[in-house]
Amino acid sequence: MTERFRWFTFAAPARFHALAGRLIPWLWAAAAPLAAAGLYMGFFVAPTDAQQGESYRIIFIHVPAAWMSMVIYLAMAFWAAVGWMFNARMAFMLAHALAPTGALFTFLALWTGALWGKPAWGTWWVWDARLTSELILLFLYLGYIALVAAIDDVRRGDRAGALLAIVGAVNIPIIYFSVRWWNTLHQGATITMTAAPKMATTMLTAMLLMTFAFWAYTFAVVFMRARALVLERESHADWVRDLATRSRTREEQS
Amino acid sequence: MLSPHVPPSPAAAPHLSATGLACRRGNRLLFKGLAFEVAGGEIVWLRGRNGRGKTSLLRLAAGLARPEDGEILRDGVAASTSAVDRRFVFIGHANALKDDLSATESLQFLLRLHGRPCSAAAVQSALDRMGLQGRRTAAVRTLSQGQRRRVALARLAVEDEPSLWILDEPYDALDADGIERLNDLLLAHAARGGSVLLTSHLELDTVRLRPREIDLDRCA
Amino acid sequence: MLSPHVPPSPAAAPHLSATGLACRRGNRLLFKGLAFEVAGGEIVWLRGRNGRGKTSLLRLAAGLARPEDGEILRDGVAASTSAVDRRFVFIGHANALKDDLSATESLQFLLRLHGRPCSAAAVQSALDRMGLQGRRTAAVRTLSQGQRRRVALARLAVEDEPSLWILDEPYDALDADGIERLNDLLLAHAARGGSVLLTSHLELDTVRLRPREIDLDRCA
Amino acid sequence: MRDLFLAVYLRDLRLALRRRVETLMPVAFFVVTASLFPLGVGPEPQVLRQLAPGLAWVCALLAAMLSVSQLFASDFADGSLEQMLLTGRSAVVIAAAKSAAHWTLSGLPLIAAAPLLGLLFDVHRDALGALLVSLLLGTPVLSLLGAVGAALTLGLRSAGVLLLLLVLPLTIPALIFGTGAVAAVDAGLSPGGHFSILGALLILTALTAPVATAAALRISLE
Amino acid sequence: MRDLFLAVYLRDLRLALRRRVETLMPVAFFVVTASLFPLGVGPEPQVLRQLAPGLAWVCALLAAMLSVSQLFASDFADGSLEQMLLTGRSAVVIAAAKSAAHWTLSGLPLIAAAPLLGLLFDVHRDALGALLVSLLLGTPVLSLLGAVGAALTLGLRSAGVLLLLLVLPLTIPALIFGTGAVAAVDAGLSPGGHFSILGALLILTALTAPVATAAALRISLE
Ligand code: HEM
Ligand SMILES: Nc1ncnc2c1ncn2[C@@H]1O[C@H](COP(=O)(O)OP(=O)(O)OP(=O)(O)O)[C@@H](O)[C@H]1O
Ligand SMILES: Nc1ncnc2c1ncn2[C@@H]1O[C@H](COP(=O)(O)OP(=O)(O)OP(=O)(O)O)[C@@H](O)[C@H]1O
Ligand SMILES: [Mg+2]
Ligand SMILES: [Mg+2]
Repeated sequence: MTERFRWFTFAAPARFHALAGRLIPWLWAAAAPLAAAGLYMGFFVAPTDAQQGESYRIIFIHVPAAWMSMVIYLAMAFWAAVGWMFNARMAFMLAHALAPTGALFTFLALWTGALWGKPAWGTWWVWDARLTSELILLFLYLGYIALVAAIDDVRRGDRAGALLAIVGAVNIPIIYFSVRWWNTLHQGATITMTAAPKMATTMLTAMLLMTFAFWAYTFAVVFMRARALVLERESHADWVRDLATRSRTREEQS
Repeated sequence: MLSPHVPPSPAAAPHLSATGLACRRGNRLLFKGLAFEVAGGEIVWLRGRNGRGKTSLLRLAAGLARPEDGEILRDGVAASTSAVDRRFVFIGHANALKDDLSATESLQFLLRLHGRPCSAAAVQSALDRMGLQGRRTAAVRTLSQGQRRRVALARLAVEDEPSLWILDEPYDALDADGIERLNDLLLAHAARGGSVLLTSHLELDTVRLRPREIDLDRCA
Repeated sequence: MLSPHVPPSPAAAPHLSATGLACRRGNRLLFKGLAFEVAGGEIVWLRGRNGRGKTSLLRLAAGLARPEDGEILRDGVAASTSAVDRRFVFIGHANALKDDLSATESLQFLLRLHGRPCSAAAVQSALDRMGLQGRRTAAVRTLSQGQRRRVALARLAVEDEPSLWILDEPYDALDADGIERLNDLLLAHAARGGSVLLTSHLELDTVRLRPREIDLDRCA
Repeated sequence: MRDLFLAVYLRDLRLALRRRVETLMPVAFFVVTASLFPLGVGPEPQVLRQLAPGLAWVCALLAAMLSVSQLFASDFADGSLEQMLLTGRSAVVIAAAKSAAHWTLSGLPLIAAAPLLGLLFDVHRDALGALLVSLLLGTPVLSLLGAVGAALTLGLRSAGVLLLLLVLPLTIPALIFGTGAVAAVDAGLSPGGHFSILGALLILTALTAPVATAAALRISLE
Repeated sequence: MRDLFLAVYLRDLRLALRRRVETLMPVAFFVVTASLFPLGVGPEPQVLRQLAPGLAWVCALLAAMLSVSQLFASDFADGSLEQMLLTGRSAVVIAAAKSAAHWTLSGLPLIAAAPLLGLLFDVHRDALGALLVSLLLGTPVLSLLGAVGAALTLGLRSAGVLLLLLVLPLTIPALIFGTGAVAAVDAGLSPGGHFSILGALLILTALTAPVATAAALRISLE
């Protein structure tokens, strides 16, 4: 317990900072071509849909974004719980760094969904269960960000935010299963683990490419944000000061 | 850094003991490396200029805040542990009275909350000991500053165990008679082996109370 | 009934004069037939036990409440008349500071409200005179009790007219240094012909201030 | 345990009763909102009847959110809350007692006033019954969740909005199933499914919310 | 005079801005209520479009009443109000400044958020325009009247309900003419008559309400 505690509390920020710094360029390098390939396949290669025509192509952004919005929330709640249990500062910082990206993807899913809704259902918005619960997810992200921002004291902010993130995690299964629990306008799952995919392989490939692109982007951005947080919060620690002097001497040399 | 004249350690664990204690409020480190003990039978007077960190220290001792560093033990257990068995009393700057309740009702609630005897007779005698005979049924909103403080302090009159009392500026707003009554309570408590940690900008009655002083301005 | 040693009446009207004053709070008559005067250059210490009616009397003097009977004149005009020309200062038990504003902003607002000089320099020097150099930009919510009281009292440091000051327990929460600073302000005010009516349970520095006492316990 | 719960619960009720008229607040709010509506929307009975259950639920939600923001405020300001957390006994019990008191003072009167709505808007007997049951199951959820939000935002500068932002989204399921039950009755179906989901929601929040509230209170006081 | 007004007005704005998020409160309230409605009432666009103007006005009323009850409360609690009345200068100016600040912080953002309603409920262009003008003329009346009520009920134990009971009846004309203007536009008529009545109401209250507020404050502090 004490060993783990020490690792989380003291060693993690410095090591994380170094490790993430090395990974970030690779992640960007993966995200950009994956997104390009996915968009190309989605918009130029995949066949036109028999019922919906071209408008369905928004699916290649909508669905991966919707997936990411949920996965990121789960990750955030996980790190919040870890931070709470082990009083680990690094875990809190990760949770904190995840929130804006999660909010971004939630917004993206809502926005693309609304854009799609106009041709598909004839309206931008309906109060159906999945749409509502996805909207709640956006509120939860915003609430988390606002709550942490409203608290001046870092320690209190971390713990309060963590509590909210953990409590809000109940929403995720609701989003996921909403189409099954209520019969609504929104489409049910087309890709499941058990049944064979009902869509064309090119469509599936495009969607998977976009999903991987989003994953890489998320890792890159979250790592960058977390590194900034680490430096900000650990500014009094020795290793940060070392880092600062080293980068200063490097600047002077060049 | 400096532990002001620690008394000869008594048989039991001291009521309060701090080692290497550091406290941060906002981004200011108020003190660090503070070590002291409060043993049974002692009255300890925590001193320091305005904004020195006395209130902050008392909140650490009560377990309402966590130290930045070091540890503070109450009856041998970390002060912030929520499941405390041994009793102690904390009376902060705020009186914890309800404007709309009467003095009796307010006090009764506080006693019930803390699991102390709270029969009408006990409450009445406690209020009497703080000199509030005439105002027992008055709503707290109609009490003067000093009368409110007396109601809050009347809690001490029902205590009968040798426990730790943590009092933040208890003499605040009290007149000479009120101070005398409070001193009586403190002395009786010390006599039964209880200990008191208090702050006060008013000079204490050093002859009667013989307090040990911890001066934050001088240590840490 | 009894007017405690009235001073030789000065040339101008006294800053405060009461005759046959009675005050009721709820259904209790706190005092009646009270008569006293506060003349320029005087420091008057209003005494009385807890709940005697000191705060109530100060509110009558400030015009925040109306007497049950008798009259109280401030600079020759009934105290409760709202259109008062002559300035006076009332600082009650509450500090009238805003938690969310900084010390400087809070003080600046109070000064502007009362039409006193409120330039940044004036505010800064006032805060400095109460020893708040380091905490000028801190939010009031992060100040300690004593620091808040100091901010409230810093208003007195910009006053430069021989007016009446009405202060309810101004020494509350102040440490020795704060008390000293307040005393300096009071003495400077008395020297310029201003007058002070204050309450305090703390023994005043009678040697320096030479206050005249009005003891509510003994009169009325 | 039980005496601690009762001590806190009864004190809150007593405090509320001291302010006699104030206890009428939720009902007043309810009645006022409900009677302003016909003024704003126009008096067609058909539209109004359709509106009534939704209106009742929205009023319940708003009344709960607005009053819950003050749930811990005065205890925080005057130091009582500090004393409550210092008992060394379970803060969860105290959190539960405060939520229960809040429901008794804001949810219960609202349920009592709901039949009035039936009169004003000419709601059918059965639909009114379903509305009452749904409120009975749903309003405690609002009080329980509201308490978590109130504890989290205690003493913050922007407590009001934050509370809305944090808690309202979580209460939307109660709203959906509550009005869903009435709609089911209106459509001639059984509201049983909706009720059991509401009941499950209630049990879930009753078990978890007080724990979260207690944790949040500790964080906020630090 | 002017500097006193500005001192009080600007301080209130600054205090509100310190609580950054809090300034979004009226808008949040508005948006939340407006978006809860479809959940409770059902999503038929026809019904919703008809509801929208009434909903906007009821929200404006409720938001004003709920926030105005706190207009003097914190100044009262911390002694600032005492100091304000002790300036020896006109308490009427102070009352006017507090009302103006309240409107800036609750009325104005609500007007800014009203077009959102147009989006959510698909309201026609012209009707939306009429709604905005009616809110612009009407909401200051709410703030001015609310201040009188808040001052009268200051420090009373049942301030909340009393305020609702005292002030709401007085604001009903504003509500009727405000929604009337939108209805007129919907019916293809000119809303001019309604606007001039709203304007007259505004002038009348602007001249009298601050005086009443100042008097009420003096009484409440005694
Ligand atoms: C603002 C409106 C919308 C929101 C908030 C929304 C939300 C979501 C979410 C959260 C998912 C992921 C759920 C899962 O993986 O099971 C999803 C998937 C999906 N959405 Fe939407 N959606 C919206 C509008 C639409 C529209 C208009 C359509 C098409 C008519 C649509 C079609 C789909 C499809 C086909 C999936 C993939 C389902 C799967 O494969 O599992 N969505 N949407
Ligand atoms: N609103 C009220 N209704 C009824 N009685 C009141 C009210 N306010 C104060 N009192 C009573 O009036 C008396 C005088 O109160 P006041 O605050 O003036 O006393 P004080 O001399 O300032 O006391 P202290 O030294 O404790 O500050 C007290 O006994 C108090 O209980
Ligand atoms: N929430 C906070 N954020 C930042 N600083 C704070 C906070 N609370 C208190 N402080 C600062 O911490 C210091 C200690 O405050 P504390 O209340 O412990 O002082 P104190 O010794 O009790 O003073 P006093 O004699 O005036 O009561 C003060 O300088 C105060 O400004
Ligand atoms: Mg202190
Ligand atoms: Mg007094």
